[in-house]
Amino acid sequence: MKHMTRKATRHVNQNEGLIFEKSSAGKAAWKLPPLDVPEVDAGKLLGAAERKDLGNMPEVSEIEIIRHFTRLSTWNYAIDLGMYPLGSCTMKYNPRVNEAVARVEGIANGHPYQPEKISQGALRIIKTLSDNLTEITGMDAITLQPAAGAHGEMTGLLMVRAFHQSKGNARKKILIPDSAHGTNPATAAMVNYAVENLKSDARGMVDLPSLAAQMNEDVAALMLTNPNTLGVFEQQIHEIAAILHAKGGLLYMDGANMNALVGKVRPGDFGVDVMHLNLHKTFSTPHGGGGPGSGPVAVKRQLEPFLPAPVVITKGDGTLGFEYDRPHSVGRVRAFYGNFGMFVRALAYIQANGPDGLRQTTEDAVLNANYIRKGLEGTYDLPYSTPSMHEVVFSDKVQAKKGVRTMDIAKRLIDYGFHPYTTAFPLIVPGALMIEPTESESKEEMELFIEAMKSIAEEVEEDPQMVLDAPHSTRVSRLDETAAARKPVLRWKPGA
Amino acid sequence: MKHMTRKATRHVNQNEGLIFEKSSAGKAAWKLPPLDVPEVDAGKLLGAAERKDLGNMPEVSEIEIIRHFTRLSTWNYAIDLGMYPLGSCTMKYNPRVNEAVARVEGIANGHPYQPEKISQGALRIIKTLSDNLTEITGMDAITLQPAAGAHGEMTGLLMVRAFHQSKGNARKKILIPDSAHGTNPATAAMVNYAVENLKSDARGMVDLPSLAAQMNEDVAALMLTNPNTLGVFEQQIHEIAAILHAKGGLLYMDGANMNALVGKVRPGDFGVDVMHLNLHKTFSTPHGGGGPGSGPVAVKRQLEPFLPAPVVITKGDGTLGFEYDRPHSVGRVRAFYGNFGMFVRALAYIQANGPDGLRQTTEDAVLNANYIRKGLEGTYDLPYSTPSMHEVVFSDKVQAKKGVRTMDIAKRLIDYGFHPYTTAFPLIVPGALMIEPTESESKEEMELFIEAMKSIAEEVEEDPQMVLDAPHSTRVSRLDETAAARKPVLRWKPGA
Amino acid sequence: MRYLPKSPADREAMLKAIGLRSVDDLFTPIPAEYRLTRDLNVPRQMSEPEIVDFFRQRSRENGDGYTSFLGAGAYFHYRPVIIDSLISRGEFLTAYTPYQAEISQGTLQSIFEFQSMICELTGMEVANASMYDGSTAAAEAVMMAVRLTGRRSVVVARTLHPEYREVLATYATHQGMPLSIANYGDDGRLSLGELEKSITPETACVLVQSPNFFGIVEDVEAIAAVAHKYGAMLVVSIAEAVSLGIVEPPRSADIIAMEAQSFGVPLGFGGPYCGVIATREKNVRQMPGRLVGQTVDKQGKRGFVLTLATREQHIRREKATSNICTNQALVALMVNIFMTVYGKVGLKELARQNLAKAAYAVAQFAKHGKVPFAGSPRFNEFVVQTSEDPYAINSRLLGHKMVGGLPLKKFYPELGNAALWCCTELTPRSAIDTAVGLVAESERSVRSAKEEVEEVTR
Amino acid sequence: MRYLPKSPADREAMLKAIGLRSVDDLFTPIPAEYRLTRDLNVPRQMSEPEIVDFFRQRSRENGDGYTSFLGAGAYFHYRPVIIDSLISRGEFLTAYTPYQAEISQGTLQSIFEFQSMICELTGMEVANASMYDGSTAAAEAVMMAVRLTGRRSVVVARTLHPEYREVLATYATHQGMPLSIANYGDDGRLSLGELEKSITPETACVLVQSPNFFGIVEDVEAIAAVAHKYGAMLVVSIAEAVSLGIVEPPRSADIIAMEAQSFGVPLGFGGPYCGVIATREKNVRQMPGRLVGQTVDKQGKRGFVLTLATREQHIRREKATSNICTNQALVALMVNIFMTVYGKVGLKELARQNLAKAAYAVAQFAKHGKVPFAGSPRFNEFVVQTSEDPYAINSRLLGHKMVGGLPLKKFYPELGNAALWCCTELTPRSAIDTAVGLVAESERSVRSAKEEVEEVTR
Ligand SMILES: Cc1ncc(COP(=O)(O)O)c(C=O)c1O
Ligand SMILES: Cc1ncc(COP(=O)(O)O)c(C=O)c1O
Repeated sequence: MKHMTRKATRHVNQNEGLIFEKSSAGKAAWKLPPLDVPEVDAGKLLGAAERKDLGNMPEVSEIEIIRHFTRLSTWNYAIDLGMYPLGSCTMKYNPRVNEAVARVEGIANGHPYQPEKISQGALRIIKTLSDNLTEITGMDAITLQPAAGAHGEMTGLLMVRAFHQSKGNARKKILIPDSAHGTNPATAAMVNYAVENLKSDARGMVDLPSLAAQMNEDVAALMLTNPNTLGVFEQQIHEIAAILHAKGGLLYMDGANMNALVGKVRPGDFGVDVMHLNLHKTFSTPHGGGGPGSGPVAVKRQLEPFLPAPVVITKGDGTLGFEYDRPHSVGRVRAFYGNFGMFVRALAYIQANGPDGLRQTTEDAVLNANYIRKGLEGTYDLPYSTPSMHEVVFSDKVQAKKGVRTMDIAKRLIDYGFHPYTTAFPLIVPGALMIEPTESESKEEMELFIEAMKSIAEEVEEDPQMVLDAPHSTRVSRLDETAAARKPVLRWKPGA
Repeated sequence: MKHMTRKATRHVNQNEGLIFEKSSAGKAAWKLPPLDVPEVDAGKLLGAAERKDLGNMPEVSEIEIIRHFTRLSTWNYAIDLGMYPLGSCTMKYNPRVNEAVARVEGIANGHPYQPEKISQGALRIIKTLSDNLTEITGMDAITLQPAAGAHGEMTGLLMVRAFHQSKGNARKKILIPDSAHGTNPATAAMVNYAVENLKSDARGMVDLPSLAAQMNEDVAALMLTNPNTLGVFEQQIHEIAAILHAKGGLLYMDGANMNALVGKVRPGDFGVDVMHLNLHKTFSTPHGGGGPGSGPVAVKRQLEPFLPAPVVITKGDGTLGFEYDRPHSVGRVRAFYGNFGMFVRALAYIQANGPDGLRQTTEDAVLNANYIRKGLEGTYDLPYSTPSMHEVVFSDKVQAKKGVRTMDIAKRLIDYGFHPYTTAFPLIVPGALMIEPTESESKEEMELFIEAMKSIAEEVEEDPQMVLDAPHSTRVSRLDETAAARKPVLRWKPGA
Repeated sequence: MRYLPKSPADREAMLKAIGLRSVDDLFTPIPAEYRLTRDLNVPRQMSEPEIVDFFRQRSRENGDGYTSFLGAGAYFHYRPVIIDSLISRGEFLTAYTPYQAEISQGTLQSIFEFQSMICELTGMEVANASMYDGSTAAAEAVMMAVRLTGRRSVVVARTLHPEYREVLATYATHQGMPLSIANYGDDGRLSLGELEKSITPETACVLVQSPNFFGIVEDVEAIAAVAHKYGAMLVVSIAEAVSLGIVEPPRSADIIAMEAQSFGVPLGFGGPYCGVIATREKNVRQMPGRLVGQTVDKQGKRGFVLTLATREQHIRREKATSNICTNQALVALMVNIFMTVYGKVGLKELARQNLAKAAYAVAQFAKHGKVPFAGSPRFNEFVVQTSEDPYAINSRLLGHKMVGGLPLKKFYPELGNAALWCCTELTPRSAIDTAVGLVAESERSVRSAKEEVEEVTR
Repeated sequence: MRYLPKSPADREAMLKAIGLRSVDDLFTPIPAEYRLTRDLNVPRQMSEPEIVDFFRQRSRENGDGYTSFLGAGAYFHYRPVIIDSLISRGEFLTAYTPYQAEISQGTLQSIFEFQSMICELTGMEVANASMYDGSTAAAEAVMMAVRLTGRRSVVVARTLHPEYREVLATYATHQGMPLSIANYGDDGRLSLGELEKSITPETACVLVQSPNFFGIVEDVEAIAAVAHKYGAMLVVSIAEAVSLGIVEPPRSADIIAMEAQSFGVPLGFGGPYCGVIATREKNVRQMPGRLVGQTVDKQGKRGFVLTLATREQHIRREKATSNICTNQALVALMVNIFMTVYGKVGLKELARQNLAKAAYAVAQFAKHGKVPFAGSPRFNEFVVQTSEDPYAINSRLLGHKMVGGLPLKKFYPELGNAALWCCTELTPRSAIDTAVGLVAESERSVRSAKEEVEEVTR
């Protein structure tokens, strides 16, 4: 490895087995207070339903648990360690004050069914966040019930369907650009819509003629991501909306990329009828290794009657409450009110930023993406030269000639101390390198990234095999995914 | 490196510069609320005393700070990562509930001068811990004021001096065994006592004849660590006390090794007149990279009048309060009342254990030390065959023949995923390996340690140079301490 | 803004490098007429202490300090301190989905352990990495059964959590999945007779919850027998995970849809929680959600990866088993740590305390009021019938800083003044006694009022 | 016991391996007559929730929720959340003193940064890794001056924190270090005349605090001039670290002994806090406490180590500069993070807010009561003279959930009913107004009482 990196090195790291391998009968990390009511005979109370044995559940002590998970954690990369430029994922800084306020007693321990009289704090948080998000999106109403983006998509399409039904024709199809994220078509299918692909033009935007041609009274809506997954803003958004609306269709916006727009432009102002947000992207709630998320859906007035129940309202006496009587509602998409803990964090994020901070955040996010684009142009193939917003998508075309693909470059990037970008998405770019730095990266960190990417490009020329064998610095490397899928081992078994 | 280890491997690790190297004018991680009183002109208020410039203090953002310290932290070894067998340091598990309760609002934010009326919670904690510690040590009274062990030693010797003064002769000397920790002689000097060394016998215990010979009316006290720093219990403790008391001397016990005794035997019962405890050892308060500690001093009735002021008392109305009027007190050794936050943690530890848990803890600590002794006997030289309590001390005699010393073995141990033992202490063992596993190590972890130590012994035979060059797995290796001391660079300077 | 790691000079230099004059040049792709020329109307930038104060204030308005007898799908159990100590480590908290296995083994191994423990506890063979919550897990489990059986209609026990039923209805509407509701009998359990009436050869699955919404353990074996007789699958929803410590898991179920909130997840006013689906190995390829599998790396070292991704939306798009992408990973980690802390013996003892508290409360309530379905086996919830409207009683309880049981009228009008009460290991006996006392008082006053009336009418 | 990672079987196997029959065999070295044959009389083993409840209860008895005007060496400033997020990482929390540099670089580099920032703020050339607290730091600084000058007597300003004076007295007694106290003048600052009277050619150092115990900035330059004229060193104690944001540091001091609690350390009823000593390079070899130095490893890579250890007890034993071993490392890390968060600009703004709050309070109090030493420059503390006993006033304030200023009688009898008040950025104007209102009331009632008396006597 000729090029060594300024960004990272290697250090001693603890091995750790499965927790089951540390278990031994009689070890315990738990202790219960003395029981203040009479002991009971479970056999008597439960009869045949009494459980006698808990199988191979582990028995370990507290320090072993602390060490187990602390050791495991050191095997992870994280935003707290460095740049995490996963395109479309908006891996931004997760402020710690958000974690602190989410753990304040009355907020962490509120029961979803406690009387509204003693739930005004939670209701106020829901109301305030709802108001802020409708202002930010330029929409009229919102539901915070969906648990993630995909869940929001489903909720949004259910409302689209309900809207058309109320007009007498539920319609059959959803148009989805070929650049769209997999959840879009998957969601359309769940709501029992047929998916019709819409091709992109040479600039990576919706091809207007095709849209005009494909649009008709069978089309319920277009699911558009804007900026789209190429990081490109749909400049003819106005015409797109016009074409849809002319035929009674609705414009659904996948808001996964709102980090490019907050404070600079509002979807509600450019013709969007319904959209979802990802609080775990744009609004800094932590990804936590895959979740939890929160996918609020904001709509224009005409769709408000169809919002899931309940919705928070201000009652006659000025207090807040839940309204359940929503005759036109699409119904519940989740028990209770959604991922409330994420609302708390998102609101704290908005408060910490204010209008000026939110705008600056968006500007920095776009600035960072363009800085990287500038730095790597020429080194990596840029399939679409259209201006980038918050992310930039390259392809491995140049490196592929040496047999090195985007995933190989990604793996080598790990040796340089970075988390890889998003690979092989969007599908319209063969061998895509989808890079989203977010606003959270310093100039220094991005220069190290650019340096690393350039260095890898050189390595591809000089020693492609070394790149193909990467990563070289990790405790494990190139795990066998084929074997994993062929004979799945999905759980530990004794003596396995 | 023929022998590779089951315990550890290497993994990619982030580099990180000094915080000053990340500073840039205009970055900020702070924000103050709007000022609710009139702005002021500092020049007017402070005149010449107004400060205009804060020199090279850094300017960075919050995420850079999170990353800076998170990256730095990954360069540390810690109890949470694995066995930390530093002899004499008692690196045991630091329970997380202790950290939680220390942060409960009224406990974390109590002001030392707030009226006693609204300080009953803190006073109750001090009182309860004091009672528990006197019971555990078998002493009559205690002060929690000292900030660490050495501070406790000073406080104890001040009381010894005050006691003798009250008898008309302050005396001149303190006897200290050659096996003692450096703080013992250093403390004696601070209290202006002459230090007289006391030699150990062939079994590593106080040499009774020498003690008898050296003991006289000039000797104020013997500072004894029991078990001593060889991990050996002074079996003739009774005779030792008798010899001292016969000549009016006092027996001071350095309680650093109380982890070998709690719940099994009480110093107060075997003749100790005054002793200190290290809450940051025996009672699980975290070491935090070097502190804070807490060094309570427990005494027999005859020394009680000399305790530092104030002491906590129960007042007529049953509430608790501070008594400042202590005519015979040695005076204050610290502002306020000591490291209160450590009292909270130590009390929580005692509550979590209870009498049975404390006893079991001691038994496990001694069991672990003897398991290691058994495992390494024969491989490493055991200078004293006397039974071990909570720690065992080997020497590098065998390995030294190959030019490999205790520090080299220690460095190699790092490659095996362990923190080294204590090296080159106690002084009576040339090339000492002082190993204290504590009760917090599982059988599995200790077997890995024994395996590692044996493997290193083999490596010393096969390839001593490789051991001399260790560690091989760390981001930096064998830092130049001589250069550091010759031309000290003790602070960052711009352009340095 | 304090989260942004850039100085004005940095921004200048970067714009220059890109070849732009001003930040606005970055936004030219956005049609000018849409660009926002004003500040957003959101609160001004707040300092950290102001933010903390804001939420402390909200907390005070939110039932802080009340003793609650509420359960009904969200349970108040003790959360060992180490859960938050560990999940707060940035390496877990700020990592994304473990797509890059080499630098995600921490998350991957912990999910593998989570899947394994869920299997141990449910008696199933495979479990996924998590679903949004118990309600969506139940709905997805039903759709999974529909795919597996090739049938479309579904029978749902009326003793299933009413909000779970609503969610299923929403999911089912446009899937052309006819739902029929089977009622409960006098014992508060799904009536087998009703079940027989609703089930047909077109039934894909029967969905039942156990312990059910009344806290009663359903006769899963008998229900399974009926379902399987018709070639339908049995989907069992478990809302109170702690019950698994002492209640036999529904081993005869084909799919289990669980809400694991009880395992170390804060009530948090309803979320985030942790759904999970477990089933038999043969059904795994129709399972929604992420799965972690064990494998080896190029040196043969054991490691873990996301697997069977061909079920998922990012590969199969409209043909995927579900659209779920982001799940509840960090919450699943809380659950994982909780299960590890209590383990084989602790979970049983914890469940036993819950059982004992509820049994004690039932005995006390029974002395003064009616406790329907008394004969049926139950875990830590039970129904109490009062003569007075439970809302009235509850508002009196509020005065004692207590939250009474959930009035059932809204979901089960036929039950009149019944309310659903819950006791966990955290419910002090004294609180139970106080609550029982207030209910007893209410009964007495109603009775004497009645007597007066009788007096008069006599 | 839940912290112990052993099963009965483990213990059995280990004893067997060692060749022992029972655990008691391990304790045979202890003479039988001393071995404890009973349980210790300490509380029974408690569960985690019980422990948490115990301390929550203590918290409620400990002034939780009171607004306090207390300072006097312990200051209530806002602690940015990230301090605890970062110091709670096990890698910092559960590491020992960084003796093994290869696996302690995190601690070592952070201490190096701490030393550097303390130098930047104090204007000194070197700073150590921490001392126990401000009081012991002052005492050790004085002993350091004694070693450096070879003289033994010490002049202490009476405006030094009284408890610091007590601690110094304790340390000095047996060192044969005569202490003389120099009184303050009408301006509340050390009187130069008094100083001239006490200082002699045998004086090793003058010890003064600035801002002093009354919150007043001392004329350090003038004091330094006098001290240096006699060849004595000037040791300056700084108890309120935040003052360094806007008050010129005592650059003419030879040694600075600081209490850094104000920088992100909880009040914690008096500890743990963070003392630190800073001085000129030429004095470093007489400096107590640990020092971290920069160096290179065998590949020439920058790294950090503990250095100049020949000053310390573990090498020099009775000849060491101090007996200090364990210091306040983790607290120094809090301080380090706090200094990094506020940095060059934030510290100044923070200090400015403190200055403004105190100035406002002084102005308000001055309208109704006497504010002695009014003409002297002060930071965030000030003295208020009342006609009524301040203890009486304070007990009235307690009724409003407020803690009034510290009555000074105890330490300065000549000041009668004076009390020391403190305002920081966290003191709301409303609280100041309420407190001033109550003091004003007290003044009015005393006055009218006096008038009545005069009435009568007329
Ligand atoms: C463009 C886009 N749409 C939708 C989603 C799905 O959102 P979620 O993962 O929150 O369900 C994602 C998530 O990666 C995305 O990038
Ligand atoms: C035997 C012994 N005595 C005294 C001390 C000093 O205690 P402290 O570091 O708390 O001052 C130590 C600490 O290592 C020790 O091991």
